[in-house]
Amino acid sequence: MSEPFSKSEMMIVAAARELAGQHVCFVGVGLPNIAVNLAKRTVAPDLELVYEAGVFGARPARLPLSIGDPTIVTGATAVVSMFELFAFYLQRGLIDVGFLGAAQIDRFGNLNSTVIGDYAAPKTRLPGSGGACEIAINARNVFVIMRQSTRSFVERIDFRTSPGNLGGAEQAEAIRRAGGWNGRGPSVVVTDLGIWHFDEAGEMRLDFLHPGATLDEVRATIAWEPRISPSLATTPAPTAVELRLVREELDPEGVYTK
Amino acid sequence: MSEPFSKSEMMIVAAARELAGQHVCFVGVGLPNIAVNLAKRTVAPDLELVYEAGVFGARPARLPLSIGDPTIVTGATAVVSMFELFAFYLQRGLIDVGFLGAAQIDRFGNLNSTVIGDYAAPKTRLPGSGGACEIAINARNVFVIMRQSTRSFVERIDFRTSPGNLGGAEQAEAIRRAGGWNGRGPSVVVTDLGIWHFDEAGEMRLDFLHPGATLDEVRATIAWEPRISPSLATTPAPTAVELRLVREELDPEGVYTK
Amino acid sequence: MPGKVATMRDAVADLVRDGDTVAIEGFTHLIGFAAGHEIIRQRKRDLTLARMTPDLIYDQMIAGGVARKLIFSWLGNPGVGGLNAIRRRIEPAAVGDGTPLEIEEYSHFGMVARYTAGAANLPFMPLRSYFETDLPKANPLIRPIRSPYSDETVYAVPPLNPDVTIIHAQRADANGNTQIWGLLGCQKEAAFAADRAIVVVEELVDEAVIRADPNRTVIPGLIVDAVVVQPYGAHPSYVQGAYDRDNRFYLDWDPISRDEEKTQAWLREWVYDLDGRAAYVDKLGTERIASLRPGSAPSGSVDYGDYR
Amino acid sequence: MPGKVATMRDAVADLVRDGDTVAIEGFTHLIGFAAGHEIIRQRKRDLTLARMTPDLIYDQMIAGGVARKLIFSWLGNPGVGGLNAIRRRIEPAAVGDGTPLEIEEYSHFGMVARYTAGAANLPFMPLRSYFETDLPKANPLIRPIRSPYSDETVYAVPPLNPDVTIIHAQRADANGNTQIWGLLGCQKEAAFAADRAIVVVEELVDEAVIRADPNRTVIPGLIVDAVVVQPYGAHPSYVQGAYDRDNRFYLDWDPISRDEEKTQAWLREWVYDLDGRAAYVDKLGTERIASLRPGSAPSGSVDYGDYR
Repeated sequence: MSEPFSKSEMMIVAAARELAGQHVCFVGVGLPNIAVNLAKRTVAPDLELVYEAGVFGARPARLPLSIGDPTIVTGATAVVSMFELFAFYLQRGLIDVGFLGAAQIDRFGNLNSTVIGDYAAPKTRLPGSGGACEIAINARNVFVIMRQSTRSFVERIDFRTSPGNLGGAEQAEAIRRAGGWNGRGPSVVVTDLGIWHFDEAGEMRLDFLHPGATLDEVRATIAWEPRISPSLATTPAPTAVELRLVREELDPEGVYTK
Repeated sequence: MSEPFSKSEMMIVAAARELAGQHVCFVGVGLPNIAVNLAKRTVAPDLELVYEAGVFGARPARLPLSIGDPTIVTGATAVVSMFELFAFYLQRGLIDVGFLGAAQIDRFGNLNSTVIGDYAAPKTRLPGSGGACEIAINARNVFVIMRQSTRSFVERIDFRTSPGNLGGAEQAEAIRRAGGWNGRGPSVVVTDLGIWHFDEAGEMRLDFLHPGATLDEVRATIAWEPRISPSLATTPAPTAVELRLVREELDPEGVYTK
Repeated sequence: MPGKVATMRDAVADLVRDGDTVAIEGFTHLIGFAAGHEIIRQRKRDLTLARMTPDLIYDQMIAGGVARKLIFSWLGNPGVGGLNAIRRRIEPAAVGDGTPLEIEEYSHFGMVARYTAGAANLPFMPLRSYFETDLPKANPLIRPIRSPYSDETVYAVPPLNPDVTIIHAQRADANGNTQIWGLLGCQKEAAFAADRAIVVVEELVDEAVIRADPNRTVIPGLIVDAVVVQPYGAHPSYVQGAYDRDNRFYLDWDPISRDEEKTQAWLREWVYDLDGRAAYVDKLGTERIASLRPGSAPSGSVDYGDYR
Repeated sequence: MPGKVATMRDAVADLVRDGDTVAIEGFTHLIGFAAGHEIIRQRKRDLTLARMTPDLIYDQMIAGGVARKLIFSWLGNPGVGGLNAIRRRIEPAAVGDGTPLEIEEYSHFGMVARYTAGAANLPFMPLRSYFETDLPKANPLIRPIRSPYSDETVYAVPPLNPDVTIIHAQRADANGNTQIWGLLGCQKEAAFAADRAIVVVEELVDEAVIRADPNRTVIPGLIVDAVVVQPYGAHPSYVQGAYDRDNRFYLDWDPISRDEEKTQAWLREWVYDLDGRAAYVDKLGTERIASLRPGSAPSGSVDYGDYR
């Protein structure tokens, strides 16, 4: 029998477990940051943390408040210019996993973090790409963390900031290969309800349902008819060790996990 | 009445005086290095020394043995990668004067430091460009220091490593402007016999004859019929102060000045 | 004081001109708030503001009415939310009859590449980005370019050469030779790309301090027009080794900036009604400043060797 | 020893393969003589040697018969004269019936730009060089490229991605995180451009030394395959802060290298007949080594701050 846990905690733990076997990870703030640090303490002890601000081998002594927190610098292995980080690390193909979030995602894992509505006259102006478009193109694998809702899991995104599997796996693979992209595209979408991987057609497929979540909830928070794995399983609940690490070490004030 | 001095000393002193009013100078080893350091102690106290190896604001405590001597690093203002030195300093247009030597020069100040003979089957293989071709293109002014001889002051150079005034001033100016070069081309050639500037046609013109040198010597050591200034003057001999600085401070062992 | 040392008031008055393209760079670290506030205070107008992450400082400057255009790659209050004053100048529902802010948008690497091309005096910089995204449609300055060595096509961005770049740093000498440690962002590239550069520092040091560690120098005095000494000039952002990010301020800004009146009231209280950074620091109070002080983590020393 | 620490013999045996493109970089500073000698000793063959300034080490390696091709930008014995063993493989009068060395020639910035393109995974790098020179005729890989923003044409060079890059440095930890001070040349670019990298260091240090000053790190262990600890491994070139250039050697090499027999005799005495760098240093003698030691010039320490 397991302890109670929040949806955020489940997302963090699920994302951390997906990092098993990975070596170099481009970290974002918030949930991805906690997930990566949890993975380093559990399934991926050799994980190297890279921050787009120009840090390789970070050892944050506290939960970073932004992607440029001074705690990611002190005690890091290397601090470099952003030209170098983007050119020699990301574009050179040294990053195994990049984390992305977005305001909108479609069934092929294409992401929008630029605008809701028309670009020239937006309903909502979002932050824009930052490094997202180049992470989507040049990180070997992309992990997406997003909460499900029909506003964000949409049939058609309003702006393609970060390419995923484009119109489908076959096309995406051909374009990625011909264009010399380092990235193989999105490999997982971790949501508050479950874990999605991508099938042969390049579409999201629900492989795990988080404990307590239902397929009805999944269908009600997604704008297309989702593919469900025939061998759908329940995500193993966070272990006591995982929860303790998150609650006591990684986010003791519960900024991201409440 | 002045002290006796060597031809090398006269070349150094003449080159140093030409640096009056200049600010940022790309230094080579040997005579240019001594000339630049002499200028800094006499006519151009604010001169900043840049070495292609990646040093800005060098303060060598001894005569550097090569363009990468450790003495140019210790106590410098900035030490940077060679990408940065060539891209952000030279190509950006921050270098006022670059010094060049060569195995061959023609009347328009075009230089060859690559091969004597045919490129594919050379009689003599020379060092090649190094940074010379980009200095000739992107330093605001180019100072040439060379000893005169009919082997080196030639009608036609065997290989154009560093562009000077090309086929003449008008053509060179048009090409330099259209191509966005920072450099205005060669401004002076200091030899063991005199000081040459460039006339309106872009050709070398002898403006000063060093003390003791004769026009016959000048003509005998140059492969074309040279232009001589109608107001040809004698180069003022090195002063006692200049000679003392060279002999006691800059090249006390007489490596370059004997 | 010898060299290029100037007051913030004089540096901004002399070197920032109406209509200029201004880059205040510093990625989360060393953000030039003191300089930005002085630009607001001097009521500069029609600026084109360039910055990878506009952050609170450009939200405040744009609220202060100094800008007509923004060039950027990520528009947010990091870790908190949106930049509300800027959004009010972009989203038609909020702009209404007001003048919308012109925008020119890249990705992070695109902005870095633009400054790099500017610093290197190149007509363009190639990069492997933008493939199959809508960004080249949104910004026609992002253009495909074919390799001369294969059929391969990548993208290019044009150089960005600000009229003036302003950076904040830990220390400089009076000639503007500037050293930074911690995150370096794209400050070097933005400074070399600019026609004029202002360096604002926590501490003015003797030239000998700089010359003792020349590999630490990020900006040579050669390209610096003014050195302004302004302790805590990067608050509420941070300076590695000197003070921490004042996160409370980033959180507080969100509700303030959602309301135009509150935003203008804040500008009056913290910018217009103060005569400079020293007054701002006084008003902030010694307790709050002291709370941002980190512990010590020395780099250690290396030996360059004395060669004579 | 944990991590990637290896002997020079094993590192070269495992990571340098016949037919490879090998870059030993280090511009006048930190030239990898110990590694070059081990490549001669192991009789590697058909290498393509890349280096801005081939210097004495490539003169020796080419005399040792390891190379079929040379990629470079300046071919000389700095401050002394020519590289005579290499010239004997280039000038037809000297090559005679022997096999000429294939050459591929750039300028300094061209070589730096090639490594930079290789490190950044770009299909080409533009630069404002080569205009109106004979270099693009001599090397057809130097090609014009038109800007997508104007009629302007500049030149491009292709990426250079060595199979293995070898660099010498002051210090690294066992994982290959490497710090250098003094001249940086193009080592970082050459290392990132390579498939494999060997770092040779004067001193192996604890990871904590590296992490105390992360801005000083030039090469991350991520791209390093082997760390070889080899004090005086850059002799007769120099290591900033540790030893001076042994100029006598550079002068002595000129008459030796003018004569093929003397050159081979030198290789026998100083390379083939020794089993490694320790024996070379012994043979050099403590007095000569001691004479190269500089005085002290400490960098001073900066504070990164402890943020928790």
